[in-house]
Amino acid sequence: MSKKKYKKIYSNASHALEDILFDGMTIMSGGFGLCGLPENLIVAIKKSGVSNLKVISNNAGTEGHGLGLLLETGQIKKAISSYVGENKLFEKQYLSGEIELEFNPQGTLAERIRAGGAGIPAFFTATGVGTLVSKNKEVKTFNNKDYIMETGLTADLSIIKAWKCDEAGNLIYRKTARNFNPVMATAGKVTVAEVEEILKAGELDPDQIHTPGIYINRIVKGKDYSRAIENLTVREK
Amino acid sequence: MSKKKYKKIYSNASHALEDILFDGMTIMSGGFGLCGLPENLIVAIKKSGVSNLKVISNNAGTEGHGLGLLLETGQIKKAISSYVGENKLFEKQYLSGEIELEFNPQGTLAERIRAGGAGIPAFFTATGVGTLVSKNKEVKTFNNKDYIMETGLTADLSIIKAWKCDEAGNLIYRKTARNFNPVMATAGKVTVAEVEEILKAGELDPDQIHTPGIYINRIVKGKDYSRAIENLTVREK
Amino acid sequence: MCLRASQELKDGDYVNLGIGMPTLVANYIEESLNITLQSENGMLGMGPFPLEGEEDSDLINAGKQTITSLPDTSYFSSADSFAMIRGGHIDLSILGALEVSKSGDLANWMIPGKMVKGMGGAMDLVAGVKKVIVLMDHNAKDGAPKIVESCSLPLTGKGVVNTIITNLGVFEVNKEIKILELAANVTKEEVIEKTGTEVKFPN
Amino acid sequence: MCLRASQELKDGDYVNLGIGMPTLVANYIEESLNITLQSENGMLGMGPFPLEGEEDSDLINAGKQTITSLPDTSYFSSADSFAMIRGGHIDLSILGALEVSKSGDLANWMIPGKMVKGMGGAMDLVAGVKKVIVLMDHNAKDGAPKIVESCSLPLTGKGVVNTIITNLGVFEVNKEIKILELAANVTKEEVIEKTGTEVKFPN
Repeated sequence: MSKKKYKKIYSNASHALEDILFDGMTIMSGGFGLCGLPENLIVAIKKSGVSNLKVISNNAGTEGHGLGLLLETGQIKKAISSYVGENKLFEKQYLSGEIELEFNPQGTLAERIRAGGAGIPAFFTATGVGTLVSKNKEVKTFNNKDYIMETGLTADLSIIKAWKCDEAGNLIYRKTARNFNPVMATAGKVTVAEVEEILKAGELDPDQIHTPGIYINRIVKGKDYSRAIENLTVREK
Repeated sequence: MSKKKYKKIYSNASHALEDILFDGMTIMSGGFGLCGLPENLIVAIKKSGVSNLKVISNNAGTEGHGLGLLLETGQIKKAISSYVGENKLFEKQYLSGEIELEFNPQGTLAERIRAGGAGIPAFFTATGVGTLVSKNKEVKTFNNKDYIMETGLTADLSIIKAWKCDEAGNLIYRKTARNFNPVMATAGKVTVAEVEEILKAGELDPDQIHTPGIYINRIVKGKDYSRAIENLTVREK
Repeated sequence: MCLRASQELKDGDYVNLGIGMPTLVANYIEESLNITLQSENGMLGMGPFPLEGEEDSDLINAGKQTITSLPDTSYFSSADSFAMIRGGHIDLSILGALEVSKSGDLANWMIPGKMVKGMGGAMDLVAGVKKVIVLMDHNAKDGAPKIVESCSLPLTGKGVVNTIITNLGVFEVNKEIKILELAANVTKEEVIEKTGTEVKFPN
Repeated sequence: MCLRASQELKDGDYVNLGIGMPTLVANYIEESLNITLQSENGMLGMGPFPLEGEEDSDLINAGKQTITSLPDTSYFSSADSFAMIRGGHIDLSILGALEVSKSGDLANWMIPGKMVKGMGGAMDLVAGVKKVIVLMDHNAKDGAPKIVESCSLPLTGKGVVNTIITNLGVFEVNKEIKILELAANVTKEEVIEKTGTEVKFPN
């Protein structure tokens, strides 16, 4: 077989995004709380000044961290999230009408993204039946139980964070920093991954790839990771 | 935390199945062709004499291998599969009306099983639109494209084959022997896994588990694996 | 209350504990039982909080607290985690509540007029987990009953609660509220008085 | 024909090759191109057939043939594999056919009256992959045209074929059949005669 030349690696986050961003675009951002966030890519989006963003992300970061950075600059117009309780700025912008908000149950959000990436336009779930979430949604009964129809989600761009990758874009995540990153990788028209380490093809075990390289268009090695912890909790010795 | 006692390991395949099997039950069996088949569990089902089985499996084995063993004894009443071209006995039993057959496109079959395990009663797919597969199925249009509704599949029992496991039932598969095994593991009311090696808890990397132990009720160490190859194909040096 | 809640856990159970008081139930689990804790951000086999200095920013629970792993831990994506929850593979979930109705409706995510933080994974948990236990004070701070005829707050799930454990006792929820146990020094009359719907007592 | 089909592959493409003649296209891929082959039983980065004695019963392709891995290979489940296919992530699929209609309908899985073997992954591939190329003889063994006005056999997919490559030429399918290239020593008249529907020629 051929000696492959891989062309996915970019020198820095701004470079990896420069011809992708446009005002009004939809961006999915991986991470749960401050864990597994594409920090460098978020900073590059902030620097780019792109605006009117629709952002799909489980949380909205905290002040000074994660998507909180894009709230400070007013770049986000709408957010689809499951929980934004950590961010006071979000509260302020929401109450003043600067930002729109669509809450999805966390599992429904994850599954909508998985469906979007897997070519499934809609599916049924019991989550949210009989609650505000079911408003204006089709209800269908299977085996005497009600379910609501939820639709797949895709984005113009997915930004994700992994631990290691190889040149072909095969990714491995670390511990609970995996969270939404693997599904979002599948649901972006373009997916850009930032990683802590880039390896040569052949250095990862093919049985152990979390995200196959087909989903990854561009790769950048991240730097200056904050290792921020939202809720440091320890036990006595 | 407590010193856990694990209770999932059984001494042999027949023992692992003995109080689970009943006539007329639905069984999912992992494997693709002869690759990644739960060989020991299939033999144990054959020995048990349980009958009128509804079997969900991508293929129907070959003569003398895999589900072919249960065809010889007439234990299978209905099969849900995507391809059974390798088995002449299946053809004979099908043409004589001894066995019912429901064909599913391979990806639809995989997704129906994934949905069954994930609590999703139905989903929409473009696969099979305008073909025999769409017969009697609800059609819905999303973004000007037609999709058909497919339902989730579950089973009374899933039998699967993995490479290694630990005492807690965490599983790792090897190469393309993974195939349908991980999704079927999630869709059985009871799931029994046979493996080539059983390790202690802590011997597998928690980032690298393919099937978390929650899905595995019983484990048995398999023996005498045939390593059968259906289509040996080699290249010149 | 946490001790009493821990007694609902059976050997071999897979359990999801909600944020707040339910998290503390882990401290009361009997040593001899094999209980596996799930955290919906993508972990099965959740260990205790780390010792100081041993925290890892890549290892947190659903409450964003630092935690540790165990020998049988596995990590997975949010989609796989909620497939596990939605698919009915978790035996038990213990959650807090603002209100529970006699028909098992649960309200615990939103108070209209106050800032909406979001439901997180609560709706998925109550819809998917085999048995849902609510662990809460019997009454709100102003004394208002939290076990009610029908919920006034927006619901998290409809007909989803199986058991309620409060400072006054343990209650079965099955179209009606039936008391299973009275807490020490609590009388039937006190329970009746402090509950917003009829309470049935065993014969 | 396989050589011509291989020229449809672009640098960076992810490709699924069907069982039979399409599998052979792999032998003609230009060395300088980075092409990644997918096998729908759960593998990306499929290598060549093994040397004798190096076969591994755990490593097969969708045709159940023994194969090898490459440095950038990854393995995944059937559900993940078809999520990849159904989600439109594969750039190109090359498949055989019994019939193709001018509107791109494809029949390649079933002949009524003969034993039904099953559609395998073909329906998923044609419904999900970005570009579908049919590689086939222009006519059946009895001389009957395989490019037709409308298919008489049960369909694999409706309006799914983009390009047809046969021994007579290369055809674009877009509500009508348009010839893009004639094979060496083939005349327009021969194509017209051997095709079951109108063939458009470029001006």
